[in-house]
Amino acid sequence: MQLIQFAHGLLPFLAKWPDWVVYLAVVFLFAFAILNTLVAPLTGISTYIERRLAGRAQYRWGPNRVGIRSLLAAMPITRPISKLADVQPFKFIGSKIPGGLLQFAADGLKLFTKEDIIPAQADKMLFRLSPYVVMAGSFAAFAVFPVSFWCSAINLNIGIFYVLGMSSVVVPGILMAGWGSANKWALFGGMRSASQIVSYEIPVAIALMTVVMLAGTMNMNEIVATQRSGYGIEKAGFLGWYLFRYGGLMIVPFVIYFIGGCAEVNRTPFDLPEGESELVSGYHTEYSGFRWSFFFMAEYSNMFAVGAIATTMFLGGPLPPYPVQFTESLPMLIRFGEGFFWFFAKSYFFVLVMIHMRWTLPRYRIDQLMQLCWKVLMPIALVWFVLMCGIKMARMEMAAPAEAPVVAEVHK
Amino acid sequence: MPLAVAANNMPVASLEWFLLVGAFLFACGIFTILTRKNAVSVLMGVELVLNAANVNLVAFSRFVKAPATLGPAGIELPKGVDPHLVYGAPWIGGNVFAAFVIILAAAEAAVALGIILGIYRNLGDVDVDQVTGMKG
Amino acid sequence: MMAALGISLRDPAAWVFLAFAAMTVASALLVAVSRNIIYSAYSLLLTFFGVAGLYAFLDADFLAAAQLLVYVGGILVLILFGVMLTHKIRDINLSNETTNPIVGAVIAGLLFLVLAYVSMRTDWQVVDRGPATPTTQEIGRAFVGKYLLPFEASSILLLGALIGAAYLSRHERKKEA
Amino acid sequence: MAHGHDDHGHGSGHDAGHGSAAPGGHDDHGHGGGHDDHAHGAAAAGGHGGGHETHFQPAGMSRGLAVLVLALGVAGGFFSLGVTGHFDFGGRVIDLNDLFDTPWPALTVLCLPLVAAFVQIFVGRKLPRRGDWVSTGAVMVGLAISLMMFGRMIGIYDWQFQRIHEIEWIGLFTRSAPGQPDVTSFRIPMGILIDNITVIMLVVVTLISTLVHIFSMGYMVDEPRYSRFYAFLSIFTFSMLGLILCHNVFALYMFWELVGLSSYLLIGFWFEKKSAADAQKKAFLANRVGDIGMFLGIVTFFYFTGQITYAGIFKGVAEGAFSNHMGLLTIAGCLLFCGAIGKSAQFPLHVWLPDAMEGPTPVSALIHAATMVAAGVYLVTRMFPVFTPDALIVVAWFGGITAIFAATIALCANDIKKVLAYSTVSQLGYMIMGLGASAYTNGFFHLWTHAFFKACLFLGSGSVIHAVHTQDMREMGGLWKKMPITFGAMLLSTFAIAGVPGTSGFTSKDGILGDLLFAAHHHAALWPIVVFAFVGAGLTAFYMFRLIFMTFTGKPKVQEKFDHAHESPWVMAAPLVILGALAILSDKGGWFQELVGPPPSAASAAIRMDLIAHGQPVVEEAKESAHEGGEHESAEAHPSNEAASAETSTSARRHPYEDPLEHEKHPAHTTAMIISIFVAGSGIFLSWLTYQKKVISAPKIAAALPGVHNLLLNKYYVDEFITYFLVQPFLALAYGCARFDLKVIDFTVNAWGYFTVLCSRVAGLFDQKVVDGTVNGTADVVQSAGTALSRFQTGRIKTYLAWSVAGALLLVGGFHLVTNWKHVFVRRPAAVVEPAK
Repeated sequence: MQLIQFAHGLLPFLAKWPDWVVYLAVVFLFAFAILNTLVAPLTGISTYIERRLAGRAQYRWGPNRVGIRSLLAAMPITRPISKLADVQPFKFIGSKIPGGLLQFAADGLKLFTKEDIIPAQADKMLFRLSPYVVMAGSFAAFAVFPVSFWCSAINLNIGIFYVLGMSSVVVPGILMAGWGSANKWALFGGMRSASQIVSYEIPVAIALMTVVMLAGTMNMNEIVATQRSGYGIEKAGFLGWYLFRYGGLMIVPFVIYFIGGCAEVNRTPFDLPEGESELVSGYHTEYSGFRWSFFFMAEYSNMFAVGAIATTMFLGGPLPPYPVQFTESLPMLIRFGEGFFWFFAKSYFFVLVMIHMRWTLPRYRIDQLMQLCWKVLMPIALVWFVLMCGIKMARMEMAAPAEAPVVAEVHK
Repeated sequence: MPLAVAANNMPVASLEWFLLVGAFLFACGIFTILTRKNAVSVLMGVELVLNAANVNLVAFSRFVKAPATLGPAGIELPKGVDPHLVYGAPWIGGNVFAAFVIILAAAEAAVALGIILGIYRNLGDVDVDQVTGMKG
Repeated sequence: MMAALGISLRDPAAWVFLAFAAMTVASALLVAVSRNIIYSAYSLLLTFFGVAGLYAFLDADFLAAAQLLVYVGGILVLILFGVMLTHKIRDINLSNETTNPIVGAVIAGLLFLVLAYVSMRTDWQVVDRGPATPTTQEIGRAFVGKYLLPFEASSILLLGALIGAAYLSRHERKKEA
Repeated sequence: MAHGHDDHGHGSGHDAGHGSAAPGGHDDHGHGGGHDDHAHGAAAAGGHGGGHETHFQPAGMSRGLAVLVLALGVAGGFFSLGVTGHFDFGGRVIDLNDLFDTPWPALTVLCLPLVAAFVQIFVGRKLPRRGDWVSTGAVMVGLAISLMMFGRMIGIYDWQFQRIHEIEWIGLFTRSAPGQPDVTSFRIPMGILIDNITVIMLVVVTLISTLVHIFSMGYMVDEPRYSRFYAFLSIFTFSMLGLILCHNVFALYMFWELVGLSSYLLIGFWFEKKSAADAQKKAFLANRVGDIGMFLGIVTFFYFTGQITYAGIFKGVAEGAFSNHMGLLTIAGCLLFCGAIGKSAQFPLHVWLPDAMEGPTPVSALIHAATMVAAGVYLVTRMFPVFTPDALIVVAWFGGITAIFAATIALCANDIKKVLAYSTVSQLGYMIMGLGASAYTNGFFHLWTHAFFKACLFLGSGSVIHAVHTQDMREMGGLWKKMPITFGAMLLSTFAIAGVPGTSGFTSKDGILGDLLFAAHHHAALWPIVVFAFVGAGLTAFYMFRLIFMTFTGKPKVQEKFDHAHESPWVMAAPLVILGALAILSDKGGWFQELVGPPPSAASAAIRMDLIAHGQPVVEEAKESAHEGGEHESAEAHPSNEAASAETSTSARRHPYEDPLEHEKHPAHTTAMIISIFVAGSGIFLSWLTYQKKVISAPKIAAALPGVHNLLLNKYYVDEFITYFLVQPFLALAYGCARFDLKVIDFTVNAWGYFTVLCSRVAGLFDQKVVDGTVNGTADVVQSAGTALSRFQTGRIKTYLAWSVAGALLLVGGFHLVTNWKHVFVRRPAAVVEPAK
């Protein structure tokens, strides 16, 4: 189930191309065509969840009107169907369908129709270019997520490295927005955001490299495959996930990654770049309408990406928590759906956690933020990296008898 | 003008194309360094030069025959172990050196930014033409 | 004709390559001549992307990703910081003055000509190395094998550069009277 | 070894000194002059026990005797362990041949006293009991090991027994050639040699040292520098042990000087006394005089043989290193003997030994009776093979003169320690005389027996001095009632030294006299020596019994001193008992003559006196044995030689020495025995008449022969002779040299200095005008050039870059143009352009 193979079949001349060209083609050609259809609902669902939970946290209703029924009622043809919800057998079901589920679609509609404002002093080109760069950077990472068993848009052998590289493209975009807006709040927000992202990339990368080091590969599908077994069990269920491997030692890199990930996507309690008490709204202060929605989509897709990376690297990705042989005999399509379900369930679990964090924790101060990164997370991550290196080497030593030279292990 | 002919498994373009792009990047970088007054622009020129060098390194790594020497001198591998699998393929040298250049560029950019900020603090400007403290 | 050029224009990939090369060349030129320093910087972003594409065409996948990660995510951000920290917010349209453009152009042009001449005139011993293989593993082996010492030395250099940069850019404590 | 208050009952009516840690003032002899009696309390308590009426206490002494018996049992146990040869330690059998097959036991014996000395010097005063147990324990461990070695020696019973453990200490000028073993031109080995002589000396040194250490616990208890005293004792013990353990003359010389140093320290232990300080200087200088000769001898041997080990020197001499210079060999032997003259207090250099009695009495016992002075005898014994007949005659004459000379002086001495000192000199003369007359075994045997009875006599005199606080025999008398143990032990030792049959001294001295008589039959030059020896034997008996009678019998001459006298505490009495017993017993068993044969060297056989000239088989045998010895050495140099070690580890091996001349010597020995018994008996009898019965009046004889008496009282004016004929001329020479230095040399130096100043003025002018001008000119040129060139350094980085790029362009383009100018400037024909393939 690789899109690349699909593309090869579709366009035979692709076989002559270097793989990378095809990858890039996939990324840049199908980004808006395919990923928008996939990622936009994802981000939409994330916004819905956020708003509902925010409502509950603040003891008020969240969006509760624009649901399927409203959609049906809005159109004359389907209005009779909407009336069915008042009829007895359907009334019960209709009441269970949450209202407000389509609020994000309505919001999108609204944002598309709003006026596109560009400040007179702004650098027009940068101001316009910025949302695309930011969104491209955050969406490009989706190309390598293993959404199900051996199923990712491209099966890239440097998968997680590619994700890190792509996420760093966001930073110039944000700076672009900050500078181009010709607004000091925007500039401050952009620079804060950039410095924050650049700083937190380091502990995050080290934590992820710990997993890469243990798995011996950067290919996300292969990383998932290494989590099928663990503790000497062939198919170990949740015990094979890196979070639970090595007697729970990997919880520390996981926590570091998750904290750093939250900071990288500027979520509370690390949302200083857009702290409204200080900077109005950060780097997208001057943005409105359609361009603003791009930033918003980028933020929510980044949230999901953080959850997806955590899922892939630490929680076995699409692997179910029970041993896979329970469902091995099922048809292929169902198994595919099973993996799909678990991947998104885990990823959305992290999204939920991040939303809860936002409405629970107060905001950091900027110096506290930097201190947390440089003085707490990074040393711990480094030490843990070395610790896990030592553990892996010790295990390799135990696994490999002494007569075999260690150098021979390298090419295994 | 003898050009290397692309074989079956060659990249889509021959070595000369990459070298030409690298030469152009190099020339642009030199031009930037020579003409710009702003220190940050000079820094950009330096990055262009480094990228030009990297392009050449990687291109040579891909195209040009690698020397046969393998591994650090004086270290003998056990019999039956392919040295390529231990020390890396011989043709990887260009890539490795490009990686080193990237590492050095990162270090250089950090230090350069520190110097630029220092100049800005002291002179209130970043005009490199005014920084003539080493004039004889 | 196509073969003599070293590129087959019937191959669609060649056009992609040419697009990348053109992007690289054009954005590098823009870096050199742009009147606005911010545009120069963002042209540099495009140049980095283009070079990453060239790496991809040279089967250097790891380097392409590293190019993105380090140059775009690190060095370019540093350059942008450098621009933004050394200019006032009010001069939004930053001028990027040049001095002696004629001399510079002559020298750079001569340089390009000489380099191009050497590139074209040299009889490169090109070898056919077969289908492309992933480079990451090989680079890793080379780093911890043949090039272990330079690798460690560059680590130390990086650390020293970090500390030095932090020391250089900190605010000097004012002497108390 | 604790000794408590109950050794002596708590004194009645004792004064405030009781319990006080501060010792009283000291008189010249280091004894508590301000106190009526001596301190005997436990050192830890620091109190002054005893009282005016304190006498020998049976209860305390019985406990002491019990400890004594126990110690003897332990010592005997060690000895019999050695004899047995193995040691079952809980099922693990320890082979005691390792005592000799590895160097570690001997090195332990050697180094423990050194460690103890360092401990004593640095932390001694802070230790309980001021650390005397450290030194004593160290030397006691050494004694235990030595006793085991001794037992093992008896068990092996091989007169050619020898072990050498050596390392290469210095190796210089090593040349390497490919494929060839390295050649080292200059090697100095360092190692230890263990043979029967060494083991016997080890026992002597450690035993006497142990007993002196124990004795000093009582004798020196009041001494404020108590721990320093023990440190010095330990240093001395170390030096002496090193001297007897080393296997080369180089180390021998080093330890020889160390012995000299430690004797210097010990003689001048009470350096506040001018006499003691003078005595220590005198001892040191007299020894140096001898050591210079010894050093020259060593250098001579090294020059001719290229070896420093004993075995190497012997081998070299036997192989004819001196074959063209036999006279030189004699001179070298005499030079070597100079060391013995100094150290063993032979005639011209004996002057230091009587003066050295200024040191504490235990020191006298240790150094001047048993060990240090024996070093000279040991040297002659060890180097015996290299002495030519002529050299041996010289040795014998020196010994003989010393023996009779010192004995006559001892007749008139009234100081108890001086008597013993001259007696020592005399007995050393006997030993040297014996060695010189080729009574090799018996000369060395006399060292062994003399060590015990003379140590006993010295310690006994110490005990007496301790009791009566005087050294003048004229103030003593009748002390045997007060000091029965001291008296008994000293009487036994006096019998021994006088040569009363049944004692050890009789055996050894008779052996010397018999060999001497035998040798004199074959060598007329020895006849005067024989006369000296027999007369000296009579004199010895006379003056020793004079000492006994004046000190212990008769009526007390000074009642006050007699009243204060008392028996010494058992830490002092026990060594006396042991040594007294050994004075009788140390010759028993006949093992000595069977284990200390003539030296196993061809040199000795080839050059021994004509007394064996008619015994050709002996020469052959000795040659063979020398060869064997050489092989032995090489086998020991390589421990991996299993055959050799397997052979030597068999304890059943017995190779006693049988003197091939025994039958020929027998008549001489019989004659000598008869004469010596007669002479000794008459000496004792005359002494008894003179000092006990007072039938003969000594003062009248002295008055009748005033010249002789004065001569003897003034010790033949040797000191004065040395002062006037050696010291004063040397001083005059020194003054002359000083004047020469001041007038001539200083003048020359100053003149040279003025000349140098003049030259440097000229040179300075040259420097300022010419050199500085050149330098400044160079600098000016450089400066102007720099000024010109600095215009290129604008400080603008761009300029530099532009120049460097232009330079690179010039380099690349120019190089290309130069190499390819034809292709560049000359138009190529169109055919050259290749179409693409």
